[in-house]
Amino acid sequence: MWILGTYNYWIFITLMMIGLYIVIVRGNLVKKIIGLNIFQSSVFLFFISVGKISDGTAPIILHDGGEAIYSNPLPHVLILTAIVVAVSTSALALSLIVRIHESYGTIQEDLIREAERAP
Amino acid sequence: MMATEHLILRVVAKLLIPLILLFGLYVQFHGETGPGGGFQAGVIFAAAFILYALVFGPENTRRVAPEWLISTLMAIGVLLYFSTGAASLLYRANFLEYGVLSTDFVAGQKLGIFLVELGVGITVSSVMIAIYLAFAERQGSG
Amino acid sequence: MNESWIIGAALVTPLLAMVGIGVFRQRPNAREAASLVAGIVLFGLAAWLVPGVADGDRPELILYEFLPGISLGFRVEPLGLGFALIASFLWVITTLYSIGYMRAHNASNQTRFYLFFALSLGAVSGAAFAANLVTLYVFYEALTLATIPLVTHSGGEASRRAGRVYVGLLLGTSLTMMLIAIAWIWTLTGTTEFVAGGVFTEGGTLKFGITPGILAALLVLMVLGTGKAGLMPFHRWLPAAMVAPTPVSALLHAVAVVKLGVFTVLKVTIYTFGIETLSSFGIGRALMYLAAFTLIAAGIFALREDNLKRRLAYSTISQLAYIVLGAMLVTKVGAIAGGMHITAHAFAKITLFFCAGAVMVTLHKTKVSEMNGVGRNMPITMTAFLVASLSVAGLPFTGGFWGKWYLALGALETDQIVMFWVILAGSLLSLGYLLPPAVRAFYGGPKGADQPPMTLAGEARWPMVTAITVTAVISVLLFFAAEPIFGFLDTIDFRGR
Amino acid sequence: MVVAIAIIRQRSLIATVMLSSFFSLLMAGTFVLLDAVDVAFAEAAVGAGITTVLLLSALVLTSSVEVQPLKTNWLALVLTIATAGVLFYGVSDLPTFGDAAAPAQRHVAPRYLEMAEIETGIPNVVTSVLASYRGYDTFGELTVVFTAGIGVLLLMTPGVRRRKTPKKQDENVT
Amino acid sequence: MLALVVTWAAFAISLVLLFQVLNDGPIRYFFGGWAPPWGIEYRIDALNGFVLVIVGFVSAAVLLFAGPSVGKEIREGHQHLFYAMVMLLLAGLYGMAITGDAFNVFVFLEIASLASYALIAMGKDRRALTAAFQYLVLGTVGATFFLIGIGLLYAMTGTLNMVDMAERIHGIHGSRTVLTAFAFLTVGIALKAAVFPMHYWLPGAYAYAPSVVSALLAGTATKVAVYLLLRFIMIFGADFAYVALPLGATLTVLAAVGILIASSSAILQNDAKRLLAFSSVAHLGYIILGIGLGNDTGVTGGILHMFNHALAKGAVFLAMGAVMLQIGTTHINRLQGLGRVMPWTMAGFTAAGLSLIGVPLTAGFVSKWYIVTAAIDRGWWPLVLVMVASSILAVFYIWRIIDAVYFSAPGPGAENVKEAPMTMLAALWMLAGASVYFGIDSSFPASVASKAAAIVLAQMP
Repeated sequence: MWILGTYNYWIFITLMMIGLYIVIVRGNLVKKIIGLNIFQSSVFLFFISVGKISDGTAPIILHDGGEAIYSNPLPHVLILTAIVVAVSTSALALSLIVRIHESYGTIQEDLIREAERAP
Repeated sequence: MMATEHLILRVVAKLLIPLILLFGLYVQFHGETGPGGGFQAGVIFAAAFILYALVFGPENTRRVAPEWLISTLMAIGVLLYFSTGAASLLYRANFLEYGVLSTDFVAGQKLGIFLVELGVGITVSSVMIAIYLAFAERQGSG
Repeated sequence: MNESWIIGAALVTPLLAMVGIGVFRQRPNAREAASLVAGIVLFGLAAWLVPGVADGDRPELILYEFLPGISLGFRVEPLGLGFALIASFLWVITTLYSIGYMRAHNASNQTRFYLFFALSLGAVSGAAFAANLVTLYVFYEALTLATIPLVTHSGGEASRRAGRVYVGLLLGTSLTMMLIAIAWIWTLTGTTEFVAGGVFTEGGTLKFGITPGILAALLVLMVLGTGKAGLMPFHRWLPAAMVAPTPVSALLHAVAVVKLGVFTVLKVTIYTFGIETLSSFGIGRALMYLAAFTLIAAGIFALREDNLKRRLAYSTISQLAYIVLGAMLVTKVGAIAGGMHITAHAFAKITLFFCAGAVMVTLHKTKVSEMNGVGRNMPITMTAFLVASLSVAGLPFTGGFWGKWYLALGALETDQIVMFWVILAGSLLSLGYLLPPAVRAFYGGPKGADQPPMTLAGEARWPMVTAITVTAVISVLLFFAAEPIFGFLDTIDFRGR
Repeated sequence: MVVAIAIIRQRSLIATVMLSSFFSLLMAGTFVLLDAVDVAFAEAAVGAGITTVLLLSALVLTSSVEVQPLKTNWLALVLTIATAGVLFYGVSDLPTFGDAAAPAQRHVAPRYLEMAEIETGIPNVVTSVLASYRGYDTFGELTVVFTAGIGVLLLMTPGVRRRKTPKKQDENVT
Repeated sequence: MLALVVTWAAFAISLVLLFQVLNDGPIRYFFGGWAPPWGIEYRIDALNGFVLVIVGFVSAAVLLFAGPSVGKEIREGHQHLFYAMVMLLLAGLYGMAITGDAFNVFVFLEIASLASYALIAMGKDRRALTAAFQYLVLGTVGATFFLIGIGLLYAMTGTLNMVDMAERIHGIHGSRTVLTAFAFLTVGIALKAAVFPMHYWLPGAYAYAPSVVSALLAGTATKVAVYLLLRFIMIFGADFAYVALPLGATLTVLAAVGILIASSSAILQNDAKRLLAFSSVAHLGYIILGIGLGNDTGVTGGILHMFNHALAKGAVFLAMGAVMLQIGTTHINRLQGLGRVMPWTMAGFTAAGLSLIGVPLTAGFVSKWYIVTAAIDRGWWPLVLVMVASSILAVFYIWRIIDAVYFSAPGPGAENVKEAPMTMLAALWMLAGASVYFGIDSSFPASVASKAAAIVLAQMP
């Protein structure tokens, strides 16, 4: 039963795999960063889905008196923070990439290694 | 910059940017009741500037948002947050305990959250702008 | 204990000496006076302790908890006291000698030399009085480190390589085997104190479920870990260290360092393992044979060595093996013999080194083959050399005799006939490698065109000659002083109370 | 997901970037479905907005085509699959999706939902939690942004002209 | 310099905190006045109080040192930003160490990481950039793993507060999710702590970063990561971590292999800073080894070694910084004869180096003693041999430098090299002296460490 019950996690895991795979395999630094983003956002997805309650609604209290079920706000908060962190990280990474490109003339990992071997 | 010829682009941008700014402000201050808040607002706000920079080039943007202003704002946002938190210390409460900022607990919370969100907004937007401009000027200068 | 302050003083004196030396950096006389005085004071302090210790009280000084359950503490007992006496006395002599030597050589940065000299003496006295394994270990390492600058004093590629070997072997052995042994003993028995009769047994049976196997392993680790004892295969640092200035070789490599090594072995055998324990479980045989092998092999090396100092170094190795052998006979007599041999050999060997140094300084001769006729030139020196050689060889009417005598007795007592013969052979060997220089010095006429014409430089400077004479005389006197020494060492409490 | 896979295959980096922004738009959509409007908002703004712009401007500064040929790295594949395997193992015990009785829903969260408006007078629980209950996290988050800002300035600006930055920067540290 | 004042203040505060904790139990501080688990709390006990002191001490020394070194290695217009960055890094570290909220840890982890990426990239050598990038990717992956772990835990316990988590987790130990969470947390932290298989980023990062940064990171960053490991062991409960899981065995094996490989590769290095970086990996191995042993002595030794190694390694890196300032390189062949021209610097280096080897009367010996005895206690002889072998290796690689420094003729241009400025020496000797002093009288750190170890192993059966 849990196989169906936890399909959301399946999605998240597959995404995570893809992201991680990109990070490890792709020699291109920009590509790595994108992979990293995917990797992270898959984790976000996981958090959010943990907070989801079936037929609940966004955790903004309504004043129509009706007793609504709200999804769990806490993961949302965490993920907001996490997203910010992620974007900061990628910004920093990108600036690093630019600098690397300036000093090595390439953003391919293998080429960089060659350049390092013969400086 | 390449965009200088495209009249339509410039006009559209000119129309769009104020709207975006407005929307940013809306998100900023409406965050309490609807979705959104300091962070989103900050990003949107920054987006406006970035659009401006895309269309009219970073140099002109610098005139609107000179570097010292941006980097000051970066710090000011954080400081706003910090001092909001610290203010509550003055009331012998814990750090970030907004309840005491006003006579009425709830009002105090409202105030505190508002200030904090403002701080977030300021810093986020200015950082985003700064980062973008850093990139953009880089490509201007080589 | 009322004398405990003396121990403190004994530890502080060398440090004070260092201060003094540092202060009088600019004024050689004052500087060397400082280290002389310090030596005399140290000797005085040690001597002061003798009567009390002989009467069997054991003044001790516990500084503080160094590691949980392990305190940095000191306790005086005959063996260590004897060691301290020798070391401090010879410190004085050597300082005297090195005043002459270093000046004659006008060697570079002498202050540093005297500084570390004093420091290493401090380490020695600390180790001599150590009350537990950890303290002993601490000062053991301290000595190693303090002597590095001395060994590599002259600088240059040769001493650099020597330094590598020195550090590699000494630190290597102690950091690995010795430290493990200590830690193991600690975890097994929960103490590292030196206890009369050893820590392992209770009424003749092993405690803490220790098997003889473990005990043997510990012993091996301990003894081999004591690289300073120069047991093969860990002996190479000693010849290598001969690049040092002669006083250093003399004090450190005939007295302090190596003697600390064998002292450690003796001390551990007596106070940690306990003679009776070892003998009752027949442990230590293997090491005994190793020692015997070292004894012979080093002797043969010495025969084939032409450089005088290196030859002396090998002879040291072989003589050290005697002491280890004595310890590993695990009999009371053997141990005492070891103690006596430490004394006798110390004086004899330092004399030899002094002579070598004197010859080197005045005639710039370092090879045995060049010794022809030196005797006519420097009669006193070479006479002393002869005497000391005889003492090392252990002929009667020299101090070396008794040590070997009791060793032989011990060997027979434990009916180790092989060992008996080994001991004799060792003495013969030592005659073999020590007499030729002396003989050549006196009777060998200048032969061969390769010999430089003998310059009539005369004797070395007076401080050196004095030093040489004193040590030589003493090594003769020791023969007649054997009784008290034996008695003194006999007060070591071998069996647990 | 399809998009993600496409990203691996794609070699022109521009296209990749576009795809990735599209990807994060999709993510945003998913978040909305999962009632996380704020997060969706942020994800859209960041993923589809800022990040894309930054990526592009970075690409302008660097080469925009990936020269390295596609090769599958088996070690990496194994590694990833291993990780995923562990995760599968792990999640199999998690409460089923959307289960209102899951501990995550029961322990801390309800208090927020009940008390938040009363205590802070703000209907958007996310905001109140963000800014008040876990205000310190947000403070940290802000500091992260700040750090990134300084970092980028540090890396990207030639740094010859003296910039006067408020010394107060240190204060938020202590 | 404001930064300096701030750091010293922080150091003082941390000391005060530590003693307060030692005297009257854990301190808790609720942010926003919301009681946990709803709000975020600071929680200080002997363990992280100790870590705070480590960070405070090292950073205080390093910033005292920084002035001239930064002046030389960082471009004029960047220095103020540089200091701001250092401050942020410290803020992150303090935060990580002090907070009592799992997610809050993540946030501060990211602050510290971002700061350190940027700082490493400040190195003069262009390889600093790639090193930083590598670190960034690995570090982010690690952090994300950490995040996953927290997420799983949250899904199972519904709380983020550490204490609360620890309580609620006890019911559900068997659960696979908890196991997985633990696995992910461990891997994530291990990536940050450069535990052996995940140490690739470290040598490059330390070697090419500006000297100040190397010293700071070597002294603090990895230590804090190790602290996190301990903290999460506490959350899961030591009995669970050591008994139910093969954590101890895994850690020790990794540590052992790591120690050997790192030490031996340290010998092969020709750049002093890189050599020391490898030795850092090895010493982290020691720490992990101690923790992995899982008995009281071992953990005490591990924690103690965190302290001692921070001191010693900080000191040697500072010495290298001084060298860098004076001769502009740290290649071993260029160090020749410096012992004569920079006696004080090199004396400090030697003292700290001995502590790294673990010679008696230096701090290194004490902690090593603890770990060795612990290993013998457990009867894990291979580990003992590993320790021994590695100390031999340590003798070799430290000796290589000392040998070059003292026993070789000064290289060309060495004679006009001057001794490092006073402040640098003072800083250097603060650390070196401490690492000697605490070797002679180890009572203070040892007692604290054992207290901390007691906390960690509280639930041990």
